[in-house]
Amino acid sequence: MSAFSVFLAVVRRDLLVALRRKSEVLTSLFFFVIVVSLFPLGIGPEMDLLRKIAPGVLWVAALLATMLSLNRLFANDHADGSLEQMALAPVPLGLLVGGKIFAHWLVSGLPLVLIAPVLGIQFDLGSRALGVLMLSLLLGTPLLSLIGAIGAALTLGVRGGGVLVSLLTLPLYVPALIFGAGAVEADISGMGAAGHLSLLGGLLALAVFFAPWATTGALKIALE
Amino acid sequence: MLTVSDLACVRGDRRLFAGLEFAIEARNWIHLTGENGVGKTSLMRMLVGLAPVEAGEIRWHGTPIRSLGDDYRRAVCYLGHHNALKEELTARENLCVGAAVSGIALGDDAADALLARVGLAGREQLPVRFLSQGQKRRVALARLLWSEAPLWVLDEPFVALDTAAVAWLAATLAAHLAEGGMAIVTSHQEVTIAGNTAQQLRLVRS
Amino acid sequence: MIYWNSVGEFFAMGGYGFYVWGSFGACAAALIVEPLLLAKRRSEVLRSLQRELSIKDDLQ
Amino acid sequence: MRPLITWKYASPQHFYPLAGKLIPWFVALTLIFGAWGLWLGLLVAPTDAQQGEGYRIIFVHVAASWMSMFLYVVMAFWAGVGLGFNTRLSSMMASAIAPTGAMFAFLSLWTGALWGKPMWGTWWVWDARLTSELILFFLYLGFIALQAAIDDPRRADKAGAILALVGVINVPIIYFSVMWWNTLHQGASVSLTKAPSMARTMLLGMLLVALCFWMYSIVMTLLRVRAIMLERERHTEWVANLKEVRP
Repeated sequence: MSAFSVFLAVVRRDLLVALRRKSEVLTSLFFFVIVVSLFPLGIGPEMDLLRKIAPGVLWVAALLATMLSLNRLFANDHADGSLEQMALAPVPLGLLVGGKIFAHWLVSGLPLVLIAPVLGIQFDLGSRALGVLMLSLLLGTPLLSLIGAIGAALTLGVRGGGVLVSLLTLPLYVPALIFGAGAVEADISGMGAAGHLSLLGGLLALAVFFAPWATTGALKIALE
Repeated sequence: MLTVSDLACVRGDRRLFAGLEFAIEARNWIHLTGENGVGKTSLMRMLVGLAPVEAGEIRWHGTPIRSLGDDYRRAVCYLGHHNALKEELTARENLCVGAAVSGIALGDDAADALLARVGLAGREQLPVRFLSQGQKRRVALARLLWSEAPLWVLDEPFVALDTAAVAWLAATLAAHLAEGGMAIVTSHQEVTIAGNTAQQLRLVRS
Repeated sequence: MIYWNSVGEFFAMGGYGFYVWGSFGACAAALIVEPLLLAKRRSEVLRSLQRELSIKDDLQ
Repeated sequence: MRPLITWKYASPQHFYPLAGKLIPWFVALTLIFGAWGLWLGLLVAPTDAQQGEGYRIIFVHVAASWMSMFLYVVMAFWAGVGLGFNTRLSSMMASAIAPTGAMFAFLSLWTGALWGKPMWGTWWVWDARLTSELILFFLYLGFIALQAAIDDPRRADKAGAILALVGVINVPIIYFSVMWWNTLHQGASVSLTKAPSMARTMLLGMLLVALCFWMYSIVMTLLRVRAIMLERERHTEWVANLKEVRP
C-alpha cells in the first residue's frame, strides 16, 4: 500500500469516529455561532460599528472554537493505545499525524468556513467581504489546526493540559489572526485583500511543512 | 534474530534493570515473568522501539534497531495493555483501519473471516463499545492474524480471555512459531504451547 | 560634568520623577529580588539534601 | 551564554564548580557596568529637547527589551542543543534562562507603560514593539508553564525544547505581522522609532546598561542552573560529596 493510502486510512478513520460522535463536533460549531451572535448584544445594534468589528469578532471566535476542539485531537488515541500503534506503523509517523490534522480541519475548521457567511450577514457585511471572509478562513483554519496540533501534542497527558494548550498556542495564532481579520478589513476599506491573503497562504505553506514534524517530535516524547 | 546486550532501563530516579542479555531465534519464544513494577512493560516498549534505550543495544539480525526504522517496524507486531480499538467503530471497521494504518489492505470479507476465527462471527457490525472486555481483547488479537511480522511482542495477551480463547491464542502462537516466527510474551499464568518450550526470562527487583 | 544643579532637581527629573523613578525602581527591585529568591531556592535544596544524607548515614 | 570551554564541562558534575568560580567575576562586571551606565544615564547625560527628563527611561527600557529578545534566542539555542545532542546541561541552561528572560520582558512592558504615559498620554498603546513584546512575554510564560506541568524532567526538557524552537521561528513572523498591522492601523500613536537621534553619551549609557543586564543574566543563569543541578542530580555521588552538602 502506498503512503498516500495510509494517509487516507487515517483521515477516514477519524472522520468515521467524528460522525459517530456528532455532539462533540457540533459543540464547537455552536460555540462559534453563539459567541459571534453575542457580540451585537454586548455592543449594540449600530450597523456601522458592527461592520467594523465583524472581521475581528469572527476570527477571534474561530480561534476559540478551534482551541475547544484541540484537546480531543490526540487525547483519545493516546488513551486507547491507537497512538502507540500509529508510532509502530511502518510509515513515517509525520504522515499519519498529517492525516489526523487534516481530519481535524475537515471536522472542526471547514464547518466554520461554511457557516461564516451566514454570521457575516448578521454583521451587515457585503457580498464581496463575505467572499473574502470565507477565503481567509479557508486559508486560515488549516493553519489553526496545524499550529494547534503542536500544542495539543506537547500537552498530551500533562496535568491541566486543557488550559495549558491555550497558553501555548494562542500567542502563536497572532499572525494568522492579523492577516486573516486584516484581509476582510482591507477589503471593506477598499485596499484589496490580496496582500493579506497571500501572506496567509505563505504561512500555511510554512506550517504544512514544519508543524507535522514538530507535532511528531512532541508525540514521540509523550509516548516514551 | 533479536539480540539484546547489556540493556538497562531507568524510570525517573530508579534503575529498573541493568546488564540484561538475551537472544531469541526463529521458532523460539520467550516467556517473560516478574513481579509488578520490575519493568516488563518498559522492556517490551524498548524492544519494539517505543521507549528510548538508556544503555545497551537491541539488534535485529545484527543491526541496531535504531538504524533500521521502518524495516524493523514492519518486522514487529506489538500488542500492549491497551487494545488500540476505537469504541465508536465496529469490530470490522477497527480491523480494516488498524491494518490500513500498518500498510496492509484488508477487505470487509477478509476482516469478517478473521473475526470468525477469533470467535466473533455475527458481531462484525457491532460498535466495539457494546462488546465485553474479553471480546474486545479478541478483536485486538485478530491483529495477529493479518500481521506479516515475524516477531510478536505481546504484553499480557491472556488477560480477560476465557478458556476457549486462551486455547485459540496458544494454537495461534504455535502455528506462528512453526512457520519460523518468534514471540515474546508476558503473562502471570503458565502458558503451554504445543511442541515448543519457552525460554524463561524472569526479571527481578535490583 | 554632572548635568544636575541640585539633588532636588535630580529627584524631580523635570516633573517626570514618578515615571523615571517608577521605571528604575521596578528594575532595581526585580534585579534585587531575583537573586534573593535564588539564594532561598539554593538553601532549601541544600537543606533537604543534608537531611536526606543524614537519614542515609543513620541507616548505615 | 558562553561557548563551553571544553567538552569536559558539558557534564553537570564538572560544570557545577566551574559555574561557582565564574559567578563572582560576572557579579563584579554587572556592578561595574551598572554603576558606570547609571552614572552616565542619570547624572551626566543632558536632557532631551523633545521629551524632557522622561526620556531617561529608555536607558532601562531598551536594554530590558534587547535582553528579553536575546535571552529567548539563547534559550531556544540551548534547548535545541539539548534536544539534538541529548546533553543534560544544555537543557538545564534553557530552563535556567527562561525566568530571567520573562522578567526582562515584563520590565520592558512596565517601563514602556511608564514611558508611554507622559509621552503619549496613555499607559498602553498598541505600538508594534510593545505588542510583540507582550506576545514574547506570553511565549516565555508558556515555556515555563509547560516545563512546570511535566513531572519527569527529561520529558519536560524535550517538550520545552520543541516549544522554544517553534517559538523562535515564530518570533520574527509575529514581529513583522504586528509591525505591518500597526502601520496599517496608524492612529494617534507616536512610534518609538521616532526617538530623536541620540547623543554619544546617551548611546554609551544605554549600551552600558545593556551590558550590565547581560552580565546579570549570566549570573542569574549560573545561579539557577546550579540549583537545578542539585535538585535533579540529588541521588548522584558527586552531589553527595560536595562540601556544601557534606561539610
